[in-house]
Amino acid sequence: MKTPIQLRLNGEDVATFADGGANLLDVLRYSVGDLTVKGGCWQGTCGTCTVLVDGAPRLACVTLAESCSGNSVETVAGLRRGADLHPLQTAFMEHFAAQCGYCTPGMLMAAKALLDRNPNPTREDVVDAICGNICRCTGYEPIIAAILDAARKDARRSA
Amino acid sequence: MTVTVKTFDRLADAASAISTERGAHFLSGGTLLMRAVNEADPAIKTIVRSTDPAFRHIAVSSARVELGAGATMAAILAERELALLHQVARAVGGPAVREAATVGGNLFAPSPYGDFAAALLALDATVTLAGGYGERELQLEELLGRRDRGATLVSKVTFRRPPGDAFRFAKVTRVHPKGLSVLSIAALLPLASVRITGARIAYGAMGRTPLRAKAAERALEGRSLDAAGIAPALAVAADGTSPSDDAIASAWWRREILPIHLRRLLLGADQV
Amino acid sequence: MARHRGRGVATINYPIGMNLGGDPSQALVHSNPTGKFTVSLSSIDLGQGMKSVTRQICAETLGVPIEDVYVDTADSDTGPHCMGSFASRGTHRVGNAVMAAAREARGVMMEAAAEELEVDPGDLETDGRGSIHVKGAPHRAISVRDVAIAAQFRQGKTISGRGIFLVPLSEVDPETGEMSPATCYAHACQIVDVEVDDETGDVTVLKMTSAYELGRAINPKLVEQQLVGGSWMGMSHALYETPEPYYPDAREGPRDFNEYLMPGPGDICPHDIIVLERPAADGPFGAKGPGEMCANPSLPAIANAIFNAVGVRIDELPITPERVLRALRARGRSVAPSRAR
Amino acid sequence: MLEMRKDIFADERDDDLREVGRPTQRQDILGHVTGTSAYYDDHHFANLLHLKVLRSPHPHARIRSIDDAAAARAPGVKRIIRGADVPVNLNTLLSLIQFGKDDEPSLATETVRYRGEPILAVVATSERAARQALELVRISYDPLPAVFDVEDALKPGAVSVNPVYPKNTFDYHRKYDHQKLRFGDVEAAFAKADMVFEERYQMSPIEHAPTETNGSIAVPDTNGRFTVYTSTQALFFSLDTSAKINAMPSNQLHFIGGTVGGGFGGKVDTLTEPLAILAARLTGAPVRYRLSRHEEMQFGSPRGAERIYIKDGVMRDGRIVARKVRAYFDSGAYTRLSSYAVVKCVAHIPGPYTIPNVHGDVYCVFTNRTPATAMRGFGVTALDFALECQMDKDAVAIGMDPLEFRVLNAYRDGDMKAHRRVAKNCALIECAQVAAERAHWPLRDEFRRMSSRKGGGEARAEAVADRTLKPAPPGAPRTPASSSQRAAYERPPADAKSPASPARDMPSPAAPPPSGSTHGVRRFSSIFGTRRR
Repeated sequence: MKTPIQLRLNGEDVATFADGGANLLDVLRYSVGDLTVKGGCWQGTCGTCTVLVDGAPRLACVTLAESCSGNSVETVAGLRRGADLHPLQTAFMEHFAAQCGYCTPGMLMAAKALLDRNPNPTREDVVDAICGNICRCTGYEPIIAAILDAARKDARRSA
Repeated sequence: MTVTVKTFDRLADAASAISTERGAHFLSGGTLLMRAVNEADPAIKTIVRSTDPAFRHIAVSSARVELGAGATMAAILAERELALLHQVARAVGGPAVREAATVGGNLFAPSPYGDFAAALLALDATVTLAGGYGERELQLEELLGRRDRGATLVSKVTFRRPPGDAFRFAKVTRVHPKGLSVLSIAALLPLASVRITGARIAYGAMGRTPLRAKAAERALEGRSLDAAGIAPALAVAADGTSPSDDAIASAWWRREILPIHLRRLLLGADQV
Repeated sequence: MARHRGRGVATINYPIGMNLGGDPSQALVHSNPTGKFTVSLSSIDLGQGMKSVTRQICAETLGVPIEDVYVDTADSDTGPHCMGSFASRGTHRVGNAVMAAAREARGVMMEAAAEELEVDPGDLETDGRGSIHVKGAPHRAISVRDVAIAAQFRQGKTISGRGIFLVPLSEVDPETGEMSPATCYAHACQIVDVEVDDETGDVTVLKMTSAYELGRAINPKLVEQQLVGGSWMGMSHALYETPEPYYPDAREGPRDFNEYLMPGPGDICPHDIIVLERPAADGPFGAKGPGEMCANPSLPAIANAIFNAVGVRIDELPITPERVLRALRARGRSVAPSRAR
Repeated sequence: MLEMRKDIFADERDDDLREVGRPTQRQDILGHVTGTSAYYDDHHFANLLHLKVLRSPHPHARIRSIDDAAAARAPGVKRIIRGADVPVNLNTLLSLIQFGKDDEPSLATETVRYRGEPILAVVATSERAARQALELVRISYDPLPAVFDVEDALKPGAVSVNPVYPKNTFDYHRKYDHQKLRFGDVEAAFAKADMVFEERYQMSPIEHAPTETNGSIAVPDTNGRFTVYTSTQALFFSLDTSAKINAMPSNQLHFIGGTVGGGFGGKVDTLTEPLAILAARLTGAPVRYRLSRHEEMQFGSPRGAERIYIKDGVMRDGRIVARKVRAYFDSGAYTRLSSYAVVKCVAHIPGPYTIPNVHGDVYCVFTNRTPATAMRGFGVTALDFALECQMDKDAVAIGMDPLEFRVLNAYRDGDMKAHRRVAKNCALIECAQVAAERAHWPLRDEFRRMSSRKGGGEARAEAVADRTLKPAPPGAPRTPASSSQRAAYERPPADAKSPASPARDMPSPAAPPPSGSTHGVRRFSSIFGTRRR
């Protein structure tokens, strides 16, 4: 039995069918085809699949896909502002905050969840925002620096 | 071969479903159940969920706190009146887990998970069980003792709001700021002038379920919160605990450092 | 309670590449008809920056801007053989292969340019901005683009090159262990400051100060990525990680990232890094490789810092707080309270 | 955060470069920050099948029978693969370069040798269907005794883990159960050393834990070829291994990878490709085989644990005159790459120091645990841990500053190394000097003036050898020559309430030596107590 699922994905309506009990990660990747969402554990322990559901960070791999039917879902595919990169993306580039790049989409979404709610975070806020996201390459410091820098620059732009 | 998902408007109907259907499991936050579903756990045939708004409702008055079992850690953190629980809620996972993890789910999370349940145990919480034939109440401690026995659906948790700063909580982890518990300690320390009366202390990760430190509670009765006053409690801090060896810590280390962290919690950071 | 600070040091070296089967890697470089170059490799970018480092080496060797080079990795139909991305061999082995291929391609490019300019190839040089000119006469120039068009459509030349890097085979003597394990070595010294809680055994790493010698930092930012991430991993190995927490007793193995312990973003510390470059005779532009060695000094430096702080030696990894506490207990007492003022 | 010290060794470098040395942005960064970098699983195929393996619950057991009939009939199951289906069901990774004997099956047939060893594979229409089918397989085992400790495995009568190496050790040169290193005469030097210390070190196994687990997708291509999308760290290594196991010509395989979600050594072993290809051949459909996180953590190969014994002979003036190392690599049940780790370890003894007498015996030992493999720092990380802890103990025991002790013994250009090659291009001393300066670790002038480029070679070798043979005068004073680094536990603890900058707070290591107190200092072996004189 397949279950119909409708999402507002990065501002566009999408509809698909999923197996009963399917998680949001598999539905986004393998049914909808948004491959920007990566999976690291399917256990809810690494944060790689972090997406925003109605603006809140969620681990897609342990989110029942049909529980999101009718909700807004944001992935890194929707992060750009038109043709421009999101300030977080620019900051991750400038700070060399990605190596293998596999945790990067989830990190960016965790960071976006923070900045959307708290445009002027402290270092402690940033550390908390990404503490559920495993990075095995960078040692976290460049990621923290990038997020703080993105917040600063965004604040300056909107000031 | 796939899992069936059943969604109910009323929590009571969901409770009926999980008590009557074999292989039916209630989906709360999903952090544990969805993982088992992903792993194709053969015990899970049906996922039962409910959209009942009461299930997520939070009500705070000057005297009582009522938490719908479906209230998430994030919802608790968003509730200013629940400041006493903010440290506890923040100790559960990272932000994405907090958006999913619920009060009710935490009551059933196997050790070393379940720090929120330890806090509720110290707060002497009562749980309300949903059932097809109406609700009934139960002390949290009793629920924890039998939580592995069959289909139980908690609809809400209530406790009396403790006075002032009588509630304290500490979670010890290896990884910061988020990590599984080495142990957690929650303490309700009501003071009559300078003497403790009716202390409740609960531990997470010091046994199969969160448990009370009854010997330490007794030893604190009528004592003051200073080094000499708490010494007898520290001496019996580990009484009644049965921690495990796991990937995070050994039982030995948990027992050894428990009194030290209890002392630090009781005396406060500036007195240790 | 007492928290004690301590400082430890370690100095290490690290061999670049493997000592097996000559440890070869190959590269192909070719230009398209408008003077943009592709490097074809079967080497892997695991995050270490293989694509970026070889791109810089290729651009430098060809004498063209970095934008005019693209590195394509890991297609066995198009990329020639490479042993793989391990043993700190990428920059050195693959870099050398790319350099050799780029040199050959550059030779053809200069010949084609010479034919167009009607001069001797030896009289030409690249300006690194996409142009080739007669030495000392910048106005007698031709763009790489025009050279490529001429080579393809008029002269019938392929601006391309093949490169391989192979170290001389070295047998290991069964009796003495005599061998040539590596042709060059990277070096490091790390000083670590820690704080140890003598009641719980908890260790906090406060600060790292390190010097690394890498032959040549082809890209200092990529080097920094390796060094920062690598010392995080070293700290992690020292204090946290194992899939067998009760080794050699095989039980309670972690199954997920909650149970497998690694330092979180709240456990990291400031790290002062200094990079030295003593070029290796056989490295591409002298480069060695920072990938593996950067994790190694942290393990002993942290262990030594713990000894310096509380006077116990933990010779078993990971140095869990439990092991520290057991060692403190075994010593008979905690740090003398009289000293813990 | 990162400073380039271009002034040091400037005379050896040509810095007139345009692209090399610049902090150019990564070529792949835009893909990474937009989530569009294509990892192996970012390729999609209609009718993709999924492969899961059944793993042994026992660390060592004989397989009595396998009943997979119910699994074969389970919904969604397309094929069950057993050991007999694997064309060449015995391999060793380094066989491609003629190092070692084939010793590991893709799917165990008669005996399982570690908990988690694959026994059969189910290929099904979904991962879920494959997992559910695995639950229906019935295997009966005769559990066998198992061995988990490297030294236990070498005792007479120990359980034999791997029938290809019945004595639980890899064969070196067809004649030894270990690799030797012999340089000078350690025993003579120990006899003449002022102090001798022997210590034991134990490295833990370590999981690579890349955020992307091992995996691959094998796709039947046109014209009888197979395209394989893979997370491998070594494309041709994996291609050739897969071709061998599948008894296929290598040009029937087209491997595509190159963008990998972290490896650290854990994606060399070609854990998934051979079976994915076999499954694609047997079903005619694209097949994905990826490790779950739990599998990656426990059954993907880890960095192997190592046990290392080091015995040092040291003179009171700070020179190390002899070093003897005995090390055991825990290879787990099969060889994979540990045989080479031993060679790399032997080459690394005695560390970056010039020591005239060096002796090494390093063993690759089989035990009933998940086979180990390469990881960042392979063969060296554990030895560096042991060596550098030992260096610290040596220095403390003879009362010398630990960093000065290292600089004194550091190898210099021209020195003869234990593996009989002349050291060149050394830079250990300069690293020590620069780090010390930055961290305000006081080195005395003579140590600040030392250089990797001065004083090495013949003169040093002769000086070292000469003094090695000259015994210390009896009753020589035990007063430390210098002890500029005072142990922190001799000092009041830092104020826990004000976490000030550690650099500022660090007590001056130049403080006078602790007066007479040697509390906490290990003066002799914890194992054999072999302190002499």
